Amino acid sequence: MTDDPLAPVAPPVQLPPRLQGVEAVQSVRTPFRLEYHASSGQHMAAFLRAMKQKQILGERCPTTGQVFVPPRGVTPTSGLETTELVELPDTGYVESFCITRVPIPGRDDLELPYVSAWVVLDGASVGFIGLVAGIPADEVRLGLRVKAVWRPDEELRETADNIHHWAPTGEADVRIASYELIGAPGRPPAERQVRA
Amino acid sequence: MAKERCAVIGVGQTKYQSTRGDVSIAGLVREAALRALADAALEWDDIDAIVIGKAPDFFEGVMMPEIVLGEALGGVGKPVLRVHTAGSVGGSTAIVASTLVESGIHARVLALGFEKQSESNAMWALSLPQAFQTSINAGAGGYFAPIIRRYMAMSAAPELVGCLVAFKDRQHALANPYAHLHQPDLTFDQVVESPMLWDPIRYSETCPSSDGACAVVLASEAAAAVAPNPVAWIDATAMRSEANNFGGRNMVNPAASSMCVADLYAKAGITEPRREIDVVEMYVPFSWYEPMWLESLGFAEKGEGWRLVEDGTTRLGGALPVNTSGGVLSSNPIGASGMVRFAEAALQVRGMAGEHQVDGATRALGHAYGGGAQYFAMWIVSAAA
Amino acid sequence: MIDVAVVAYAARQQPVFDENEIEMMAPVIEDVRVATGLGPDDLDFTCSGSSDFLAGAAFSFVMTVDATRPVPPIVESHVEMDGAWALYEAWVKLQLGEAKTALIYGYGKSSPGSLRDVLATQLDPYAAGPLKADAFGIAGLQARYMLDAGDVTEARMAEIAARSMASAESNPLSIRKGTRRVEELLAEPYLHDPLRAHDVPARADGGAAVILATREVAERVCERPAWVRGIDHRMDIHHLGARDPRRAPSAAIAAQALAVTADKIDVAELDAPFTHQEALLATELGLDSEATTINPSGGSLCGHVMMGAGLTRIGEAAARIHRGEADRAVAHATSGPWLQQNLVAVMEG
Amino acid sequence: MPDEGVLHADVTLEYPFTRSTGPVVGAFLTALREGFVVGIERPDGTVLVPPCEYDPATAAPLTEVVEVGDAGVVTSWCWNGEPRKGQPFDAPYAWALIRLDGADTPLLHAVRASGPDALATGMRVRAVWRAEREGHICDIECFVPEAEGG
Repeated sequence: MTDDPLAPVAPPVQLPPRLQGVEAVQSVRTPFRLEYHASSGQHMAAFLRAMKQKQILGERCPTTGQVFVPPRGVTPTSGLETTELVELPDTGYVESFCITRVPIPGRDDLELPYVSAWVVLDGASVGFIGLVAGIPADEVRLGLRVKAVWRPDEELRETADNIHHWAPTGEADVRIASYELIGAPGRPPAERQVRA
Repeated sequence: MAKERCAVIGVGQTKYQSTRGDVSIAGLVREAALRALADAALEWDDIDAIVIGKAPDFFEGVMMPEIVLGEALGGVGKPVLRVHTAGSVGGSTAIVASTLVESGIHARVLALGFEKQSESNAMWALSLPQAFQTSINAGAGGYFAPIIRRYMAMSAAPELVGCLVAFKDRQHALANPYAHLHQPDLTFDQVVESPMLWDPIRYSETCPSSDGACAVVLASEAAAAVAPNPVAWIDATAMRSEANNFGGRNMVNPAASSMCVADLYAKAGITEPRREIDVVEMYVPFSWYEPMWLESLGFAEKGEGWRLVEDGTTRLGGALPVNTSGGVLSSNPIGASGMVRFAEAALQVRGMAGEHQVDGATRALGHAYGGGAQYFAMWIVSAAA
Repeated sequence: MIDVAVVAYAARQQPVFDENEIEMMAPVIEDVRVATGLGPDDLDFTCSGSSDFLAGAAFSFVMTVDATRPVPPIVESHVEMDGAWALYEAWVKLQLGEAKTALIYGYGKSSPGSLRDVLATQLDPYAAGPLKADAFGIAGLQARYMLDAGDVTEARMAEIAARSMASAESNPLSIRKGTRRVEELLAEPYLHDPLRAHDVPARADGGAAVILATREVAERVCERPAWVRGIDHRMDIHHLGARDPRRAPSAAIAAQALAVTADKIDVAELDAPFTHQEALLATELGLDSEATTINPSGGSLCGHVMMGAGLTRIGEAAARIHRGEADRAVAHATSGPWLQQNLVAVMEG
Repeated sequence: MPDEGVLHADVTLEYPFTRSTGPVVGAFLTALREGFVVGIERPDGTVLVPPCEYDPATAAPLTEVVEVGDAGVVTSWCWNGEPRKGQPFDAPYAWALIRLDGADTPLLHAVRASGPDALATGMRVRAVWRAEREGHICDIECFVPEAEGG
């Protein structure tokens, strides 16, 4: 081990006469562009179409009964394909949140700071990300009951951004049973049926 | 057949910087590899196999760069593997390399983690526009801030514990010539007054974006016997993965972390980590994760980890020094950071950590995590065979 | 060496899968679990292979891990390589004696992007990459070297295509199939002189899953396990100018290390996306095409799943041992331009 | 299960990557900006083009940058009849590996010619330099058959 930890390891380069004393290129611009024509998958398509009707769809885990939103077609608690979609209300509680002062690329309409939050919908087992507004940022708290504020009907598209933000309902806060655990556990994941 | 013993006989690192404008990508990885080979007094041809670890290839815009880099690391005619397990990749790369020695297949393996983030930028590469996803993209800070908020509520920890960790690691970094952030004039107040980015995470409590590479040479018992410098024996390794979003998930102390460390300690025969482990190189990209991981790794009771930060236990010179290298908070080339933790742990028990050496350290823990705190890779190294 | 066998294989291949990656792979992973009765709690290790570039998403493999039921946590790793190298990592893990079973999968959905152009980003980023030479152009340059040197003729390439398409008839997964005469194929116009349409791979979305098990489990869950007698992989030079484009020394080294030709080989599944590459690999591995059936599945030419084609070759070779159609089989996987990195596995019934 | 089929969306991943070159690749690109080509000598005296800071076969460091010619012999070629977005030309051309005079390893580049019949292994071609050059492989616009006048 040489004693100088930062001693250079690459030997110096010898240049031909025509390059000596010439200002050397140090970096090169290599523009990169790849286009993808992505497909959403079956379950996400159903979720996005429902969103256009101001409806929120989750999927039920075939072994634990947990409800996941948005649906991705396979639940991690079973490792199996989802067979049942579930309609969820647009009400729930704030499970965790973050007052953010960093802009989101492509969302310069958002005034800083904004509150991004994981909202557990009534009947769902996991949080669903969205913005909380209609309440001062420093009053947002774990357990806050909220309801979706949808964009005007003419602006609705196949996107979860149809929910403009979640606003407090004024109902009593949900008591957070444990600060460590998130969502609502269903049946224990270990018990599973192998698909016939 | 019983597992072969495996030791770290060489460590090499590059100077971590926001932009290493003086080297090509091959130059960056060769800098770390050549230093590791020099430490082990070996040449390229003495290496039997290479395992390269790096996080998303979008950082450099080169698909599977190991195809181009294999030859730059003396890989022609040899096995070359490329591991990618998100943030924990540096750790899992070292573990995969150790299995190649422990299984008796190879005698000397070069494991290297790298990232050259300045070729693009971390924000772009980590939050690529995705079809069908909501545009509310919390990014890493936005993802971990709510978890940190839950730990603060659960532990009732004093509000400035995160700043204490950030200040400690930046001071440690001054004793590490490779560290990216060298801020000799930084004051604690400056850390506290730093702007809040994702409440409760301040700018000063987040890690930088760095270019960098880190390499280790792993060797069998026979090869380690002829190594010129002290070696670090790998007592145990462990990896676990879990989903990042399901009902009942413990977000503050993920089951993948607690199960991984339980497996690790069982294999290493560790029952009292606080007493049996001398120094920890822990993956802390956001400062509050130090107290949280201290609890998950069994060094403190639930809700009590912050006390070890507050009372100076985790400082160089404390009873359980953490990240004396400056840690991820001082240098973060994502693909290398896990490997840097594993390598710095090895340097400690080899007595080769220089200015940030913990005197008399004989057993160290290297720890890495990735994804939504869902991928974990850890190893225990010790001075004794 | 601890005896390890391939005990189950399943795969899906289609020109386009509209489903997302996890919906595409979940049935394949469930098929190998059902075939062996080994559920998530019985699988000691999981290892997968995929590429972010194909999916256009950083950490694209994270989503697909849900199909392995990672609740409670599992021991899992991932390579940014073809699933065949994930199988190598799992095989090494089983050699440590700590794990007895391993689930391996490899997959790629290349239809959303343009695979030929994505692969251009795999070339040297300073001098070759910026020219955006796509995969067919690069392969065509290799074919020209072999044609000029007489290693192969356009007719021989057409024979390989015709034989592969005929074999593919019996493989429900294959994309390209049919009975074509060599003269007919040679009458086709050039796609990329010297390559014609039948010389280039039939791109496909999809993936494969395999389960490896040590003896005590293998003999319980599989009637005729395909024992992995040896597996080895090597890499060659990348620099297009410094390489010998008519050779793949890494394939030869791996084959010699495994004594591939020490005994009769009934079946060889070679991951050769281009016809001239099959001829090159057969030579490097020392195969005798009279005694050995090459690519009975139709091979990667008739169905090429990026990041999954190599693991599919291993699965197809093992399946023929499971079905008693072969006693000794060789499987091969490749990566990089001009067969730059090659893995060889020898399996026996 | 839902059967209305999936939704599609177009996503473009785009970034102006800026790559630091290091001394050897830097020398190659500097020479291109100045309108000539360099390679690098290997221990056996052969000249590697494009140059690397290491010998691809052994990883040994290489340091002797040497000038080579900007004309040479086609060692392999293939016709690109349907150029793709981002490739050097919209009209068909040939990809070729060209061993420049003084070099021992061929360089990948594009050859513009009337058609595949104008291409043959072993033919000589020469570089066509752009007027505006920035230190990039495309400072050589393309190669053309040396026999062609002008």
